[in-house]
Amino acid sequence: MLAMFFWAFVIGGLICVIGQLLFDVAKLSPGHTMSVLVTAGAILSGLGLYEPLVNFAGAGATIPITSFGNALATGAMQEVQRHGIVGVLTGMFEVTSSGISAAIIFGFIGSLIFKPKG
Amino acid sequence: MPGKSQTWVFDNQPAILSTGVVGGPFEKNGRLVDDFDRFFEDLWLGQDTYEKAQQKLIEEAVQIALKKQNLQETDIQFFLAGDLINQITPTSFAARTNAIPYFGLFSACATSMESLALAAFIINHGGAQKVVVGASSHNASAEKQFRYPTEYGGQKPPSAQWTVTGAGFAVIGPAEENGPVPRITSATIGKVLDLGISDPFNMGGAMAPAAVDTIERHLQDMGRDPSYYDLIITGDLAKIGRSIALDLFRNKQLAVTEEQFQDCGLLIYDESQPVQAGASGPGCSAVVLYGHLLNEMKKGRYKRILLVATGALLSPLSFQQGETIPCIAHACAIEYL
Amino acid sequence: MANKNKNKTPEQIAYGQLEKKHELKRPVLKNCIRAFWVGGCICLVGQAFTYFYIYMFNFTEKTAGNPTTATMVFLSMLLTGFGIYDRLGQYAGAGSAVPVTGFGNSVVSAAIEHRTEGYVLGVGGNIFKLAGTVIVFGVFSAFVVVLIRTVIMMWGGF
Amino acid sequence: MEKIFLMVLAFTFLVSGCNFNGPEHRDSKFALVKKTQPAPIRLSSHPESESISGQLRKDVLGFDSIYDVAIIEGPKQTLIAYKVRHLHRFKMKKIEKQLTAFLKKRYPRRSFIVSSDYKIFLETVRLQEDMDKHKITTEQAKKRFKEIIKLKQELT
Repeated sequence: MLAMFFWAFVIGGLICVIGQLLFDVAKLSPGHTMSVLVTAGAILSGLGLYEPLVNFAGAGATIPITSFGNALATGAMQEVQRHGIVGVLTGMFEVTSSGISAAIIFGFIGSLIFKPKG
Repeated sequence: MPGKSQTWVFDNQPAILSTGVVGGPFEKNGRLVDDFDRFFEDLWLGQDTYEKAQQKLIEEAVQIALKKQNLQETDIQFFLAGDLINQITPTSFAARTNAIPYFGLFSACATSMESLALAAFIINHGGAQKVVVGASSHNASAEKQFRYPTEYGGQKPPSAQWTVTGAGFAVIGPAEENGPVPRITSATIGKVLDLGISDPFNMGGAMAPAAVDTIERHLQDMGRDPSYYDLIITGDLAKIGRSIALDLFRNKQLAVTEEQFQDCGLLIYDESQPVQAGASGPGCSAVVLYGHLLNEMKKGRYKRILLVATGALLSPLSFQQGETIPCIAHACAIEYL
Repeated sequence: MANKNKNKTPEQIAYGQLEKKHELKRPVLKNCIRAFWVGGCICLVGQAFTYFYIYMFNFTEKTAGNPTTATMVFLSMLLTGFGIYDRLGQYAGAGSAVPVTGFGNSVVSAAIEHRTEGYVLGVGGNIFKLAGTVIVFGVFSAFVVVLIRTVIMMWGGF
Repeated sequence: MEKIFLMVLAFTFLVSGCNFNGPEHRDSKFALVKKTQPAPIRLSSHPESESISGQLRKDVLGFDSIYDVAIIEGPKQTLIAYKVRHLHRFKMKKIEKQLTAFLKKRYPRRSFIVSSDYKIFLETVRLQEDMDKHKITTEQAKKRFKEIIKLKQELT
């Protein structure tokens, strides 16, 4: 378990470094960077490489935004297995809903209680 | 191509009669604290939106400038001002409050000098007795419009600039007899230049050629040497823009020295403040001129200055569509006579 | 961006080169180190929450990811609302932007920023102003990837 | 800047740290941290049938990549929860396949459920502890066992 913490730190940190390099070296805007990472996550997932990474690094692989692409692709793939090709359309949010719904809910609550500080 | 002159010479030498300079909490920790008339402790200024806060900044600065001369709004013939936010609503709304006949101006951060040049022209030719001019900006409202939400955790590159929260306004009129006052002796209106920079986080780099072009035209039109001025100061070129401008002067063999060539965006904040390359915003040059520079002139440190305010004429839409950033610079020569 | 210089005049190209010389270098190494340790720490906290949910509630390793994400987004809301996250972002760059807390921050910051335009048009209309791109590209790329994979598998792949 | 940072860190660790006090299972608290090597549990309803768990344990630990295993021998199915050496976690799926294949060959008449999930392991250890302390009856234990299996089946 301690090894898990260690690898979560290292892998999570490395994914962030990739993001930083996209910022600084490729000079992408944050929006572009996030899109690239999320797409990379989906592709790795399609190749079956993301799940081993999650097994290995735990939160180090599930917390970065790449896992969002992975979760979308995984959800769709599971649904494909169950219901055939239509699953590509229907299964997308099967696994990921928590991140988005949490963001919407807390975003809205945030707008009720906070003011931007500037 | 020595064409028509871009420069107005004001024989009647309209004077800056009084000024009002206000700033926000961040400016209070800056370097020019003594040159402000009033600081607000809170970015919101007690309003419920940042846009209204900016309107309040303008109203306050105008009131201070008027009060120093014991003037009422009704004594003023025209109000020439502008800002950056959506169709310059903060300024227009402030004009609704003070009910002075109003010219809404927009040249981005060059608005401060555009308004001053136009006002001097009006006064010089007897078009009015007293006008109020100025420009303002508000950090949070500008961030919201041009970049990201203020609480968004994006990393700004070192070339980014910090929009000043502040308003600088002045009453311009024919000089009264007693004593020397700061006068506007000439103004050069710049043309829009676009040298293909498209990074909205690198305004200084985009604006430098416009500043250099306007300075060159001004010196040519007036037949002056750079050494005529104690200070040639740009609006908000910041670190990158200033060093590019110095390089361009060298290439054009203009004898502008490094000590003589300053930048408002580098004066206003302290080194320790997290402003990256420097300050920007229409409020930046207005606040520094009407506050700090005029005070220094009164103290006798400068006799003749040339203020060149630079503006990046972009919109959030234009840079997202991949357009380059056209830039402009207007210059006013202010002499203490 | 191969055609970046296509529509430029020679003057603009020459100036572009001059301008490059003066540009302040981004401290890439320093930024990367900061991104690494902050991003790593955020994931570490996430890992702690994962174990917390496994220990205390009926979540397995796989399912604990969901409540962990929700918790991280909640923390990110607090840090955003108290005005800490934007400073963290300036320090850590991608270290705070890439983890799901950065996604939360982009949603929450847009929501509180646009509250002045009302809850329906302001908050509702702008809440995904920044994060929308992540969702759009995530969904679309996942769609393409899974479609390709399914087609390959149907035609007698693996 | 640094000050704010420390604050944030302190805050998050506070939040995450102080939550680990609760569980009443004192020994299983560390089930995930260290090697537990729990003794196998037997819940078989046919006492006359031969127990295989001792041998099973040896067999499973015979895998290089597995370093800890918890076994519950139920009436019908046998649950094997195991921990994989960290650097082998990349190949977790393959290990599971190998293990299943191995067990099928070795014990063809038995039905196995294998899982590498921490949660399953943890619950197994907790169940074993409760049984050791005679906190629960065999019936209750069987019920708990079923719950664990259900949890495992939800995983896929």
